[in-house]
Amino acid sequence: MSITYLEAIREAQAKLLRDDERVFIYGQDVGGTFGGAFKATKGLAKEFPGRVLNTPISEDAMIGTAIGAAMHGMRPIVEMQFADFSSTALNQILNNAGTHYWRTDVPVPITVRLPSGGTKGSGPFHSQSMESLYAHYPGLIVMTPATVEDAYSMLIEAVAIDDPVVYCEHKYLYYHLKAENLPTESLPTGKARIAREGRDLTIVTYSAMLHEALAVAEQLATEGFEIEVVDLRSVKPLDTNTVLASVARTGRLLCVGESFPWGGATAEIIARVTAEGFHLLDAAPQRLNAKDTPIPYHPNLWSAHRPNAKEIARKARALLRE
Amino acid sequence: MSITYLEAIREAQAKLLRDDERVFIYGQDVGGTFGGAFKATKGLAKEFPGRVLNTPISEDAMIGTAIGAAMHGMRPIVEMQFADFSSTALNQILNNAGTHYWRTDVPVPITVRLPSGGTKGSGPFHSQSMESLYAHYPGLIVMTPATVEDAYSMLIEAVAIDDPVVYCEHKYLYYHLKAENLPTESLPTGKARIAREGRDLTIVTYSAMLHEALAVAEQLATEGFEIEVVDLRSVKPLDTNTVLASVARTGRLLCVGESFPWGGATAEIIARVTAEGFHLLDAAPQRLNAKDTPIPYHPNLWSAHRPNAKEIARKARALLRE
Amino acid sequence: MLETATRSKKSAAPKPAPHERFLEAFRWMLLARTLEEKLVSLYRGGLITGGVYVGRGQEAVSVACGLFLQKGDIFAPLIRDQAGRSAFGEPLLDVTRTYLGSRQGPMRGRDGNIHRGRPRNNQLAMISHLGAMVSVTVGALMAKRFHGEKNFVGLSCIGEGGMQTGSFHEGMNIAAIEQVPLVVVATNNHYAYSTPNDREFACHDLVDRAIGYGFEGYTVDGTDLTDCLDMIGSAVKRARAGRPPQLVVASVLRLSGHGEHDDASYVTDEIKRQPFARDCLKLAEQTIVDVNLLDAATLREWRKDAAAQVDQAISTAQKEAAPEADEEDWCAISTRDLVDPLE
Amino acid sequence: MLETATRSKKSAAPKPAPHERFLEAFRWMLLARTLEEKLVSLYRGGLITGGVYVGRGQEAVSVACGLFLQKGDIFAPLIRDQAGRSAFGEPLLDVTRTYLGSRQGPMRGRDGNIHRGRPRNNQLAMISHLGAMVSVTVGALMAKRFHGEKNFVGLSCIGEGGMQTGSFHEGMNIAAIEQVPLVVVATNNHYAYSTPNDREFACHDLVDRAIGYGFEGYTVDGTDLTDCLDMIGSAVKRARAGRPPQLVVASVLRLSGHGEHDDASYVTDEIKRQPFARDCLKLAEQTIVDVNLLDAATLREWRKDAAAQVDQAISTAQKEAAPEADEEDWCAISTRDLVDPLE
Ligand SMILES: Cc1ncc(C[n+]2csc(CCOP(=O)(O)OP(=O)(O)O)c2C)c(N)n1
Ligand SMILES: Cc1ncc(C[n+]2csc(CCOP(=O)(O)OP(=O)(O)O)c2C)c(N)n1
Ligand SMILES: [Mg+2]
Ligand SMILES: [Mg+2]
Repeated sequence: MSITYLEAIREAQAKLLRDDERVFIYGQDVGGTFGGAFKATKGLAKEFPGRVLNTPISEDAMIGTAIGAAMHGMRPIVEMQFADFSSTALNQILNNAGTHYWRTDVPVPITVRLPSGGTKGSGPFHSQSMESLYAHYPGLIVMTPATVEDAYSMLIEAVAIDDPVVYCEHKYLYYHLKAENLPTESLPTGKARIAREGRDLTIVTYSAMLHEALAVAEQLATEGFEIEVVDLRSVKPLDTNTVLASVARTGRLLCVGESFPWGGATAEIIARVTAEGFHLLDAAPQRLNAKDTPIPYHPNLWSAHRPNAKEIARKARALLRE
Repeated sequence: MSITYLEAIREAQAKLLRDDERVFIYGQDVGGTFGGAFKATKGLAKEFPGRVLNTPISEDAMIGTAIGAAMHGMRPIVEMQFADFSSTALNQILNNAGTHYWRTDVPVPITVRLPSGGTKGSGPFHSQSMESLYAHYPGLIVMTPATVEDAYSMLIEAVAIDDPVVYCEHKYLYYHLKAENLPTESLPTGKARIAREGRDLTIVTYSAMLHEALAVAEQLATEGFEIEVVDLRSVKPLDTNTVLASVARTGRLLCVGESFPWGGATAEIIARVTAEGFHLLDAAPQRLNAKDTPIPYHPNLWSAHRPNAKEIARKARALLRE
Repeated sequence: MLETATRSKKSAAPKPAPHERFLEAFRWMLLARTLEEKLVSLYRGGLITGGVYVGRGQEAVSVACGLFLQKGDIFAPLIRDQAGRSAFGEPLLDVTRTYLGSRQGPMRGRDGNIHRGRPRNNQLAMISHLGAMVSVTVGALMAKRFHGEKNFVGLSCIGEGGMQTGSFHEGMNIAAIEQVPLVVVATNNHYAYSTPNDREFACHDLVDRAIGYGFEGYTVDGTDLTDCLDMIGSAVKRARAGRPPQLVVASVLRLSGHGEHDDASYVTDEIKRQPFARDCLKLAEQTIVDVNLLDAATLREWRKDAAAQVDQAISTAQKEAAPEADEEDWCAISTRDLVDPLE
Repeated sequence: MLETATRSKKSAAPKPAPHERFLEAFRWMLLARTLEEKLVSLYRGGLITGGVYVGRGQEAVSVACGLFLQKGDIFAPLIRDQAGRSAFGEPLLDVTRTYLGSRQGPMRGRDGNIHRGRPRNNQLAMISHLGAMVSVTVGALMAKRFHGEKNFVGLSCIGEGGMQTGSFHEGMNIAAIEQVPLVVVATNNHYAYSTPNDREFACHDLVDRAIGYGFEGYTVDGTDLTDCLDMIGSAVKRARAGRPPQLVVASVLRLSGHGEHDDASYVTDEIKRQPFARDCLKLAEQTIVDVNLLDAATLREWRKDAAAQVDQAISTAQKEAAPEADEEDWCAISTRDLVDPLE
């Protein structure tokens, strides 16, 4: 058997619908015979009648409805067609879901699936990585699974969590990433994973960039460097301890993320590590993000806009030389 | 003569309307005899008939309309009633205004005024500081004036700039802050200002927190410490050079911002300073932000939620001891 | 006497005669007016931090929104719905504790004034962003349907200003698609803050929006309690009976500032002379006197009772401690082991 | 022959006779269909990166949107508006360069496919987020009014799916408030991607939304070119003459997948048998033959001409260089000295 990242997301939802009658799926084109723009819900409407519902193009109302249902005992999963379109639901996510528990003591267990990140030819409005926007505001958990196993187990966990979860699934990984089996156990959310051990440099990353980082680690190994790669898994909560422990071993830190450069996950990691682990650092911590422009359509531009293995390797080598 | 921060904003708009026929003001309750929820446009509708227009409660359309007008030669100023409500215009701001020049080569000179930040009793939806959301995305300039002079001159500059500007004016400063005169010259946007010189510690901040930082500097001076305070003035562009030069003098960095802690301006500053000025630092750079919960209504809670002089002083002293 | 505010909903009781319902509604209106006048004077005296927002002139519409809902129904009140909130069962103490910042209120000092609710008791806690609560109400109703509940309705309030938000549009449309038993009561009080209708919308009559959503639409004279009870009562009944979602548009004038900080000097004299500018409470009282539904002594008694209830709720809340920062746990999520270790 | 695509708008010319207009419209439809069929085959051959979105079956509505606009009018086309874009004056090269990623196209490889425009020539460049371009069109019209221009209109396209966005609602409402000369043409092609009408809206007829905004509303048979020209032409005329904003709702079937990656297997046979499922281009051609507006030779000539134009536009774009990352200046703002010194 072999299962893709996308299939794992579908399987997780099938399992959730099977095991928990509070679960329903709400989103554009998720139902009918269609099963979603990326087929993440393929077949589920038929298997679970009345529980996989197409919505109008109304992101604000999709989330509002999910909030109301969650408040009253349901566990809705909302699929945004692309993460980028969640901008029109952002008010409901940040200001309604994100504040509700704190204001009223009643948690809002919604899971918002955001098909995130760049793929070639997708352009400025079908490529965004929005984890930093959502993590900036209080009240949300923001997951960024990078592996098939995490895609599966974290989605199941997301629905079990009593608080709102923004689940950022990376479109580039949908078909590119395969595993032999679905996991039977997993790290809990909030724990980062050492994806590769090393002692010369720590690369902290998450989502699709994990695989670029691992490729760089592989490559630099041939040059005699041992790179430790930390997969954050969730950017909020962010597992500072695991990162600090790694930096304690390596003394060098490079943070890699696919979202825009100003603020965001890579800046947050560096701020935490320097505040608490300044003395652990042998060199200036560095970061690599996408460029500060909209995400280009043309593959030539797109592959230079996102951090790629070549750039990461260049940064890593420079850091190793310091 | 004495002029408040709020009056400076009104005067700047009066001048803009007077000097530039491309300017119009668009927003809820800005017109009529009313002149805005905070009176920032008081009297302007009468003085400039047909150019200060009330809008429906439609933040998305307010920005969309401004974009269309700006594209066709106008210089609209959009007043959000509170920054917090710009969440429902965020898509137009980020995805339409923010991408337009890059996509089409046609810039969109809109100015979006966001009455920002906390005041007591205002609660979760009338207190937010959203500069980090807007700065994270490409294509926008984000101003955060902290003084009466900057409130005036930067608003005038905002309208002159060919690109979209998010102008974060702080409600707490509206009446609290007074100056003798309106400025006749000013630093350009993109240049930070040394608000107070010192040599023991650099506090980098902006907007209302500048005044907390200055109070702390004053206080610590009595304890024998000389704190340098840098007012960023705009968080995007962010004047890394001035910050680095200050840290070169002091060796110690504390960043203070009123927005939520995860990501955002303080993390961004630290990431830049450590990347480029790691060797300048004698101690771990630190930051202070609001707490990671919605902004509380009750003054007892609110004053503990935002960074305040006491907390800043505590952090500063700890840093000075390192 | 004090049981007025706390007596439970009478869903099981026999249907009251029209004049009984009228009197019951009037009594809630009186209570709301009394309470809000008191809140205003506390505000003027500097005893309330933040804003005070009242429903003066809108009590007839509002009370009808709360009065026909039963236990298990969902209510999403907005800014000017004190009468409806009370009629739905909100204790006066919830109001005074929230306005006065008692740590014992439902919002525990975290949120204030009108931004309160008890979602567990089906009274949703509005966020400020107008229009956002319609779809939330829809979701709550869908949950009830998923759970197999029957015979429930939801009622969501909106102002004519809020009707212009995209969020409202999406909420209305999705309600009709999901065919949930929803009543939306839109109160056109002729202003959104200082903005008059002509800068809010350009249609002839807001009720004409109903057909475009697949709602059934009705208008009501918001100054006339009988009309409000009839029209909103029957809308609730129709929704409960499985008819399409209902839109009721009421016409009134806001007889106060937007909030108590606002002198409403922009309200034109011409508008103040319109029929919709009359005070629904005065009109209702006039009816009571005209038709002799109550004698003067009872009316006086009711007033005194309302005042006593309000005084007690205020003095209780005033005696209670304020929240303290160092007793807050500062956690925005309920899953404590997932709290981000931010400093 | 090649001048078809580039000849300038004939606003100053005498009004063409109805059959001339019909033929002109038909010729643009033919060009659009020919172009899009070619783009589809390039896509199938792996020569286009990203998606291809066509307007097959919607050319009659679309062409009418572009045809009545004059120089100085504003046009905000959407996904399925190739015919209208061409009729408005978009050169074929803009299309092929954008789809094929030439650095010389209007989007210079930064954006692709349908996300193109030339705002300087009054053809707005849509963002993906549906509904967002209505208010942008309103703003452009306000600018023209501010500048003292006269006699202009704007036309903004939308699908029935996009009509359910909050952004669309706000845009419609603000258009009516500002009383700008706007025509909104809404094409109900019975699906939003895979979602059929019954999960998109619940009103009987989308044109019923017009009254709720203060628009004048009309319906049109989108398969019938004559009807499209009549109804959209007169809506443009009314808007230009100062009537309230106009909503025209057309009924058609999308005769393709949502994009070319989509086999549209969800479209039911029943719907394919509906009158609105007919192919407007075939019907128009049938009319031409029936009424003998053109002889067969000319028709053949037009087809050949369309194919030649398309081939030329494609081969030109294919020969052009792609954008290169190291020649990009990577600046999202025009004010170069305010670019943030982010690494
Ligand atoms: C999305 C949004 N924008 C702006 C505001 C600020 N605001 C609060 S109340 C109000 C006016 C509301 O008017 P209406 O809906 O008619 O209700 P009314 O106050 O008249 O009862 C405004 C503009 C808001 N609450 N939400
Ligand atoms: C706000 C928003 N949400 C989701 C999408 C994704 N999307 C692109 S086209 C489409 C369907 C559009 O349907 P309709 O408006 O009827 O136009 P049609 O494709 O039928 O011409 C969707 C859901 C989008 N573009 N914008
Ligand atoms: Mg109102
Ligand atoms: Mg459609």
